[in-house]
Amino acid sequence: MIQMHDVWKMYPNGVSAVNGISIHIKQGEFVYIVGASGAGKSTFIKMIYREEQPTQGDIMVGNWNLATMKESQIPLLRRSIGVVFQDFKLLPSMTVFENIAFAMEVLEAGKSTIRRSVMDVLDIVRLKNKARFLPHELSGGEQQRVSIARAIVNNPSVVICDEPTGNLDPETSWEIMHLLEEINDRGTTILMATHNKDIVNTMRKRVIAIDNGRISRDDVRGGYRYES
Amino acid sequence: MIQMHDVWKMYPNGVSAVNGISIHIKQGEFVYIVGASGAGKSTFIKMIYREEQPTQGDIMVGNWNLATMKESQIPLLRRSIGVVFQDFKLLPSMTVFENIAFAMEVLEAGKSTIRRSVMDVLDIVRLKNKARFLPHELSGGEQQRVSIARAIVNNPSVVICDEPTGNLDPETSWEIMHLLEEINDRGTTILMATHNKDIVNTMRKRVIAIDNGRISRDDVRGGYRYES
Amino acid sequence: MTFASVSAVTVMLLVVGAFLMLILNINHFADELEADVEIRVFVDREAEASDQDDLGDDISSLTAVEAVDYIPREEGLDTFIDGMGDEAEYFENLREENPLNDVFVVQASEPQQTEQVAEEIDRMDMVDNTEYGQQVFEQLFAATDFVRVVGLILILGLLFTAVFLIANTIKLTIIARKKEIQIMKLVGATNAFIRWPFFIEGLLLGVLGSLLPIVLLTYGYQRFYDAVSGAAQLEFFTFLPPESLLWQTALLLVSVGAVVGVWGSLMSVRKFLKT
Amino acid sequence: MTFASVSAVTVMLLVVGAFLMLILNINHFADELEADVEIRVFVDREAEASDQDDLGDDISSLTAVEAVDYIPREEGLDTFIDGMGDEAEYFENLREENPLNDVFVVQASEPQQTEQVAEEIDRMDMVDNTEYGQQVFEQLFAATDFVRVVGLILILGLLFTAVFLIANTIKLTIIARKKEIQIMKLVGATNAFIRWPFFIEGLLLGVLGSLLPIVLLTYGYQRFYDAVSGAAQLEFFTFLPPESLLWQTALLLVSVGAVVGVWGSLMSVRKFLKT
Ligand SMILES: Nc1ncnc2c1ncn2[C@@H]1O[C@H](COP(=O)(O)OP(=O)(O)OP(=O)(O)O)[C@@H](O)[C@H]1O
Ligand SMILES: Nc1ncnc2c1ncn2[C@@H]1O[C@H](COP(=O)(O)OP(=O)(O)OP(=O)(O)O)[C@@H](O)[C@H]1O
Ligand SMILES: [Mg+2]
Ligand SMILES: [Mg+2]
Repeated sequence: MIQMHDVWKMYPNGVSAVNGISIHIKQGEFVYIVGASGAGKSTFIKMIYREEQPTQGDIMVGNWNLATMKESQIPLLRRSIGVVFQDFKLLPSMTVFENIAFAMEVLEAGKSTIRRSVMDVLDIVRLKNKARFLPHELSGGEQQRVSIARAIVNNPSVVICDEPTGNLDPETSWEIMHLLEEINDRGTTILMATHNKDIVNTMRKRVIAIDNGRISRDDVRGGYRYES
Repeated sequence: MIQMHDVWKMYPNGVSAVNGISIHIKQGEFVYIVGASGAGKSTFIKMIYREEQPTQGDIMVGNWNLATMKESQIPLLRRSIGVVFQDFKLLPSMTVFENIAFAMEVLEAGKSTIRRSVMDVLDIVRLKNKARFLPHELSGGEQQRVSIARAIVNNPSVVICDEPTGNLDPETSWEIMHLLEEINDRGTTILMATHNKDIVNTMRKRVIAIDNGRISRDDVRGGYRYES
Repeated sequence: MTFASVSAVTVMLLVVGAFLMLILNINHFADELEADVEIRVFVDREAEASDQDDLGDDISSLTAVEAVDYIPREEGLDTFIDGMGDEAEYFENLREENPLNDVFVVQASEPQQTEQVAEEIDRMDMVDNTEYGQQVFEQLFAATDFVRVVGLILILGLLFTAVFLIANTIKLTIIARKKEIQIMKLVGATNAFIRWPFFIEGLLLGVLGSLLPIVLLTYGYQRFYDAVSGAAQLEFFTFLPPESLLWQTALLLVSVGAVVGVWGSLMSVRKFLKT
Repeated sequence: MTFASVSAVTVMLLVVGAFLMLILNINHFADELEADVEIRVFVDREAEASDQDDLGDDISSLTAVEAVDYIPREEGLDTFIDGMGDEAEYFENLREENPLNDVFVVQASEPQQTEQVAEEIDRMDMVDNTEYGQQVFEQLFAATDFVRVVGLILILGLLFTAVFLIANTIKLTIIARKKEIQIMKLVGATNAFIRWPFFIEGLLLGVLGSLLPIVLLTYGYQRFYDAVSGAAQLEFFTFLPPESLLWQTALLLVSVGAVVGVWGSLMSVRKFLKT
């Protein structure tokens, strides 16, 4: 499903964020990405949906070779991936409902389908009563949940979460985790960068630890530990 | 130091975020604010440095009565409080160094004092080597650490942190916590909204739990639990 | 934001429109002045009636000649003596031996051809000499041509300015949306999907922005025209009638508004679509 | 962003400057045309030499009179006969009994006072009648006054437009900074502290934006003026000499730029300082 071969990423300012990562994540896997602040987790994730391009190395996502794919196909790639961004990335001028609906309109879904699906996911993240709010009228955790709802509304084959519980209380975090597990059970690949030790240690899954842009550990049922 | 008397806050869109909070926090205390996502923690905090004004009730911070103070004195109030914002609030066009220095320039500090102090706090949050980076060139956790550095650089008499470890790995989080404890030991009042169970349960301090805009619990050496 | 763009378009098109009307009217004045230019051909006093007929035919047959009028010398003298006013009586004795020539008054099809026509006629038989105010009218032509050229340059300059300013304004409003566009792209929107609303917005912006100028200019010019044609004192000038002028201006403003709006909008969004 | 603002200011001031020069020149032409207006006072043929002297004194003593010239009827006849050209000989016999009057040529201090002066003189003794081209010149005054008023309105309108557009542009650039200003306030910056850099920026923006227009207009007008004064064909018009005109324009543009820049900058920042 997702394969990387000796991938390097150096930002224009000279920071080497990813230093030779090779990895193979199969369809239906659930993978935690752990690592210290600034280790390169977000950079690793951004390369999968092509927000960033590697300086070197090959990345395959599904049938796409990200290095050779046409510019015009990038939207198709992105539609097959649901992303929860670390900084949420909600459209400030759209309501909660519209923000989520937008991700479906892009697929040219019908109006009534959109309405139904959006209300369903809002119910799951317990924000149905805030559907008509604008992002700036929400608390940090609420914004994060909107971002989660948007990521899963299209039933993508991969869901990538960059610290999806950073602004959530433990209870809500667990609800989100159970939701992700459920989605994963239906065959969706899940990649999740996180600092949440409790979660990683309790809900045992494959753990990839990144340290200084390198994979320092890759355990099938690992705990939260990224120091090598 | 900080006193609230029957404080209510209703946002213009009709959401009642704080519903009658009365509280007294003495100089030098260390207080955790816990509560579910959307409980009203950030709103509570924002009223202290007057980003939001209560719809009803009185707030005293130091010698200021926030309801009657003159508009022109707000900057003075804010300079005596260091705030780590939940969404960081870094100035996008300024480097890390400039962002922190700005908070000192406002106090009309001398150039060399500024330089020294800024490099000192950057050292503490371990970002000395990123002093000349722009915020968008930083990882989420790094941005959060800049925000923390800015909050403490002026040695304010109160430090307010809105989930300062949300984007940090456990190790870094503990470093920050020890730093806050150290500052607290020197007599600085610390208010910290957090979802981090581990920290609250390990580093025992006064815990104020907010549920639905009301104080549901106020324990001198409490644990992380906000359900009443 | 949108208000800012629309109002910028409005103000700019107002200036363009007002200026266009001014230029068209200046042009119109110039035309009128030029139309008055005529050549007076003084016929040789020795010419017989048949010679005069021949000459008249010759002149009429010139392609560059629009109209020919004949003034017999008796008529010329009448006009001359009448023009003397109170002193007319002193000139009555001129009738005994009329000192004037018969005159053909010739008008060229194009005012600019006046000089050339006059020279051709001068070379004909039985022509004593020709007169057409060489000095004054040469300068007048130069002046009106000058006004035309300056007017054209100014209007082009203003249009360019309008396009630039509008594009600038739109660009600024879109810079504010840079982040939004990036987010849309990250969520899987195609360029076309993102561009479409901007296209519509640009079009609306341009057309909306041109409405007020059209209404104001139409109303203003109509009132101005009515006022001016009522006041006898301005007979010296005549202004273009509102009907055709206003249609032209309105059409131009709507088109310019729409083109500039769409163009500015798409140009500015283009930059952010490359990611 | 800053480039966008500066270029908007530049383009706008260029238009204002060019237009200002045009209007000043039109005004100048109008002045010149008007200056030519003179009154011809025909003295009664019965008047004695002393009567004529008295009349001349009376006319000169009118406050609204600038210059008086005396043309004896003999001189007038000479001029008339000379003007007849080839036909002059036929008029020679007029010398026996000169049909003309002695004439005072009077120039009013203000062209607009011409009519009134003529009426006053008309009422004096020994005046046969006065002539000053009532028809044509009344219309001419109306026309030049009209041009002046239109010019004034246009230049005020353009200045207003410039102010509006520049303020608009600055506002847009500042909307983009709304968040930054809010953050600064949250960190404890006073309004004055935040405003200061915007003040400087607005000033710089305005002054920088006026430089290019000044250079272009100075160079352009100088070249234009040289070209035009070289070409004999435009003697009919004279243009304003570059020196004073350019100083005026440059000063106006710098001031407008600075005022508008600072004003726009502060106005737009003001909105975000209220929190
Ligand atoms: N600017 C605003 N306008 C309207 N409603 C708001 C605004 N800010 C917050 N709210 C609402 O007020 C309630 C409390 O928000 P607050 O940000 O205080 O929660 P919180 O406890 O900080 O949550 P979190 O842990 O998710 O950050 C929420 O229901 C939120 O939707
Ligand atoms: N756009 C960018 N330009 C330059 N450097 C960047 C950029 N984004 C990230 N970096 C740098 O790359 C390194 C890795 O960043 P990344 O965001 O991948 O870290 P992370 O593991 O996600 O950290 P966190 O847990 O704090 O979010 C950091 O040192 C950061 O400063
Ligand atoms: Mg990250
Ligand atoms: Mg909060």
